[in-house]
Amino acid sequence: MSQGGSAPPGLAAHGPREVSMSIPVAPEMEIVATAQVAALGEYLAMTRDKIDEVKLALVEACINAFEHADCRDEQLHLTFRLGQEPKGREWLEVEVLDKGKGFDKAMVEEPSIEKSFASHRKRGWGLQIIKSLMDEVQITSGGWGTRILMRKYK
Amino acid sequence: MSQGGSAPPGLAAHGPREVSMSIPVAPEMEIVATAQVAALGEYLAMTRDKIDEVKLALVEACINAFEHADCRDEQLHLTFRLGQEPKGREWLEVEVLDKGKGFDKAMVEEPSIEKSFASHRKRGWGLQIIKSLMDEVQITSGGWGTRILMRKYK
Amino acid sequence: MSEACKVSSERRGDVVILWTDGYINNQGGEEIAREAYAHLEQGARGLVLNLEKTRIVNSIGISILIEVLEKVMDRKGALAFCGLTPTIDKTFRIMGLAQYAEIYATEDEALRGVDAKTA
Amino acid sequence: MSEACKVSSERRGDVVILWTDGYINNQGGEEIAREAYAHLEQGARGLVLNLEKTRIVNSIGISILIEVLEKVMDRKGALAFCGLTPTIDKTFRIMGLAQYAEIYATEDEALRGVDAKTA
Ligand SMILES: Nc1ncnc2c1ncn2[C@@H]1O[C@H](COP(=O)(O)OP(=O)(O)O)[C@@H](O)[C@H]1O
Ligand SMILES: Nc1ncnc2c1ncn2[C@@H]1O[C@H](COP(=O)(O)OP(=O)(O)O)[C@@H](O)[C@H]1O
Repeated sequence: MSQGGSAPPGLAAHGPREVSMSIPVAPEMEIVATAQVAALGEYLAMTRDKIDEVKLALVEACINAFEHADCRDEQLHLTFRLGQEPKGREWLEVEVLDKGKGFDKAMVEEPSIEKSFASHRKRGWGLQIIKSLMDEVQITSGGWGTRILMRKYK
Repeated sequence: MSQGGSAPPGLAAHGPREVSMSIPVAPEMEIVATAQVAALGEYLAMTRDKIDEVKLALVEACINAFEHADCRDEQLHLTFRLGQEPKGREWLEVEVLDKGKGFDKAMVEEPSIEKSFASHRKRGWGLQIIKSLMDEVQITSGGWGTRILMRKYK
Repeated sequence: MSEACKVSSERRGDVVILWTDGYINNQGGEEIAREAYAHLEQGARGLVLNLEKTRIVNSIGISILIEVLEKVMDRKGALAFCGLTPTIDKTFRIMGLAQYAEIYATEDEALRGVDAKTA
Repeated sequence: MSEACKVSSERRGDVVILWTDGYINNQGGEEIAREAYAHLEQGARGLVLNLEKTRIVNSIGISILIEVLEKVMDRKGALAFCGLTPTIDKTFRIMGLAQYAEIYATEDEALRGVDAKTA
């Protein structure tokens, strides 16, 4: 087993587990992106349900950028990071960055099902879903675009 | 169905289907990368068997870079493109780029099972597998690194 | 695209069962709405949505489901869900959708629940 | 890591069946070799590798399988594969591995084949 016996040299000194990707602003590309986050969740041996939650949060962040951002580069920039707390808890972080027009968080109304029923507009649930499904969420937005950073613990 | 009725504005004018990503040079990251290529193959409705072939070719290209390249940036740069021939045949293209030390293709010996039996070294199958499983393969290498461009038709 | 949601349905008395298969986004939601509205036009009063073959419903899809629910409630009918993954279940509860549309584990229970409400 | 390959085995007379589950890379290959060599030490002469739960074997994994095959052949035994995905099957044939290790569709056929060769 001489050839396969020890870890190949390049593998020993590896950096942080960070995978970055760019996807085009195009229909269903958000689903293509979820494959990546699922693979990284599986890499951490996260439960299928938690992976599903991260997938939906990612889908919501992507479709927000697709719909609202008017990305100057017609691209969405995703970064996935795997890490571990000093205490040992592992996490999966997802960053969704668009170079779009940004928005004012203070202007976003909290949704409710009753408001949805009363109004013609039934949308407005994306950010709410993201915040509910992820353990930590940070949103920064401005004229440069929008960045959503979200973390899920294993 | 007013809200969901028409394609959201950002989606209408979409560019080419190109997904690029960077993965760390680290064990099993090649498997994480295959999730991406599988998702794109499914997007094209490629058969599972063809997707498996592309996945294995990608795995081989990744582990080659992990093992042999000594990447200066400790990263592997992957680009996946979906396209269509004028005649309508769809394809999935995979580009694997490393900023490593490169190699001389002319110096790579053709492997054979008999040579493998005769020798202590049983490796040397990666490039052969890539060429056999993909429809088109282009390898460029130099001091700047190595780029493997490979295409599979649907 | 393999992710396109397929919808099928079957009427059982006053109740219609709708099965989805795949991603429920705007297209998937519209597919469901089209099918549901056709049955409502033909007099169906109850709707059971079996999502057991769906793993992701995005918020656009959900907004369309809210429209369908509203139409059903306008007609004094009832809508119920079954076959939800834990994540879809959680999402529907977070949104308060579960207050207006019952969530059942199995199709049978959902059918009985909707039958009772529309009887 | 969920991808780590699990290997289990069972001896039936002179033949050992090995089942793999997951990605066969260097670790997976070594796991198989370890298990196979232990059985060869104990006198097994035939080996059936059932890969039905493996979707990817990389070239490092294959190189280790070639070593195992060589060890088996040195001892005048026989090795056969079954449960291969079309891609793994194709890869083994491209490499010429199939000339030295028979590929069967089912475990039963593989067992019978190896039994006949080592009898
Ligand atoms: N990436 C983004 N770029 C610009 N605006 C955004 C972005 N994400 C969200 N928004 C704004 O925040 C609002 C609320 O978003 P969300 O809760 O996802 O609901 P919805 O997308 O259904 O309107 C959007 O209507 C939009 O005005
Ligand atoms: N990305 C790369 N960077 C540098 N050298 C490479 C690269 N890919 C392949 N090579 C060289 O080509 C040889 C043949 O590669 P391959 O057919 O995959 O077999 P193996 O990796 O088992 O040696 C390698 O041994 C290595 O010298």
